[in-house]
Amino acid sequence: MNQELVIEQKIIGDMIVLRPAGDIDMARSSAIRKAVTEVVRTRPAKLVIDLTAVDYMDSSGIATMIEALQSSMRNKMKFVLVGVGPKVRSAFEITKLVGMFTICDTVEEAAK
Amino acid sequence: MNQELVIEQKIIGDMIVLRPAGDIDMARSSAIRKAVTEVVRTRPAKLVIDLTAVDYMDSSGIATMIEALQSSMRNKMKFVLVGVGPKVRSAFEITKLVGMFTICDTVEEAAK
Amino acid sequence: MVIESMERNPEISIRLFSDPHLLSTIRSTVEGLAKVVGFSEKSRGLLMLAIDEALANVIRHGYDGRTDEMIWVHLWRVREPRGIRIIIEDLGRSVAPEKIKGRDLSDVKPGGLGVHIIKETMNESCWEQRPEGGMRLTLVKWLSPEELQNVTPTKPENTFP
Amino acid sequence: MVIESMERNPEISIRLFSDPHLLSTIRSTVEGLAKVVGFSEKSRGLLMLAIDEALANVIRHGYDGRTDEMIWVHLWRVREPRGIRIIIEDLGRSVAPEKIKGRDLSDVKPGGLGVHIIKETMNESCWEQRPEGGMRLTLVKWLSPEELQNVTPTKPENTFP
Ligand SMILES: Nc1ncnc2c1ncn2[C@@H]1O[C@H](COP(=O)(O)OP(=O)(O)O)[C@@H](O)[C@H]1O
Ligand SMILES: Nc1ncnc2c1ncn2[C@@H]1O[C@H](COP(=O)(O)OP(=O)(O)O)[C@@H](O)[C@H]1O
Repeated sequence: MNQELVIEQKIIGDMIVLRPAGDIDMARSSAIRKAVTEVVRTRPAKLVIDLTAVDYMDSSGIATMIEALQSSMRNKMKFVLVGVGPKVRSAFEITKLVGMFTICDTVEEAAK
Repeated sequence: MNQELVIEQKIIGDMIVLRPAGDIDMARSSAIRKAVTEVVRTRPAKLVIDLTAVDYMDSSGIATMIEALQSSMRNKMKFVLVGVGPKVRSAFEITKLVGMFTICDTVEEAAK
Repeated sequence: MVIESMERNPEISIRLFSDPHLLSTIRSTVEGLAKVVGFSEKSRGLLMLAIDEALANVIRHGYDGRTDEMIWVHLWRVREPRGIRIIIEDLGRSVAPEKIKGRDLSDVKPGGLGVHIIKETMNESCWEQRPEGGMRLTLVKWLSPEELQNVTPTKPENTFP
Repeated sequence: MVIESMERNPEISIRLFSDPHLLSTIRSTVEGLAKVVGFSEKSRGLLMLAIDEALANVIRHGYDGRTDEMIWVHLWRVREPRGIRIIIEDLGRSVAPEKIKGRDLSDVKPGGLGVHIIKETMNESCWEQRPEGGMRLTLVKWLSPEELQNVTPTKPENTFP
């Protein structure tokens, strides 16, 4: 009955890009959490989450990003956020977490 | 207590451009109606309403545009709409009125 | 069980004052729920227009423009066919439903467009006189076949191989 | 008279089911009203976040994730100082207000951010135990001096010479 989060996955060399589209909130963060877990299992060198199509993220989304960062570190993978719009950025800022993450403007930049 | 419609007015030669910013609905269409009446009183050769900053318009807004068109015709003025976005356009379309109006993409085009 | 009771109780019920300045807020609410259901941007714009016209009519005709009266808006996601149901209730002037009709559009003049917009936008629009006084308007809109196709499958994990 | 009574009765009252899928709709409602009041896009984003976190906490902690319980959200435009007031009420678990606190952010871990976001965003945030059971959260946010400056003057005709 509800439009769920659509998550595209792209493999570029040894990097995997996840591109969720829609708001990431309590009802939808489990979808991205599940996707991250699957990707980490395959141990790419780099995990990129492209948030270009995410207009809104709440603390459950931020928690998922922290989990993704931490499990990337445990698995010696690089973790990069891309396409962080103003609303999502201010959610990271208000939780004083913006400095924790590597943030790039584009996927191309993240690939470097 | 409410953010009212802001209407900018610009005089370009013998043309007057009104540029409302915000939603035009029951609470706010009287502001644009008043502005149109003032402009028609000065009888410019052309009245342009630039809707670029109008994201939404209801039937009271459309009624105002019809009034503006009709009083322009009575006063032998040209009347042009500019910057009609998708939401506003579909309001004109559903009332089968889109063909009534001269619609240009930009103010420059309307000036021709 | 839960689903059945949700079909009966509105999932979201709103009570608002008949103040035109509040209509933009209710439009946003309907837009928000329509997005969850899967309506396209274009359909959401038309839905906003329909609810706006319906509420404006309650204020204008039901309450003669008074801004301190009450309006109730009830919202449901609908499962089969997938869509949205909206009920608007007031305690204003009660008129015979057959008197509420859109005018002939070939006669170009300001006003008299609201009912036309509502009927054109919605799959169902039905005015009733409430026994308690005032009017009840029931509005239903379904996803178009195209919108249905673009809706995510029920199991989102399927999208992730 | 009208103004006084509007200060007491919520201008918009919403009753919703405790379904996480409905939270985006309530965010839209609050965004809509905040726009009418004159909040900037950035402030509106933070207000959406605050109301979202508050409602998510009611569902998660008050109702243990049950989706068929009731939540009430009451909204007011506030005149002096200009801003918005939101009251959220539930009938879920009632906890001592002093137990509701944000965690130390220097310890980076998932979770425990909601209360911090709410307190940081709002000028007032006050949790109470309701005598009828459940919790009441009162939230107030005022326009910043900058937002106040950008608000249209009370008489819009002044902008039109
Ligand atoms: N909620 C209502 N209560 C009473 N009468 C209504 C209501 N809605 C519509 N009407 C009647 O239907 C007519 C057509 O409405 P509408 O198409 O919106 O045009 P307008 O409001 O510009 O007259 C109105 O003039 C009014 O007589
Ligand atoms: N509405 C509520 N009812 C009961 N307890 C609450 C409520 N809101 C918050 N709390 C308590 O405050 C704590 C902090 O909440 P929060 O900062 O949102 O983090 P999280 O929800 O991730 O634990 C919660 O763990 C809970 O114990």
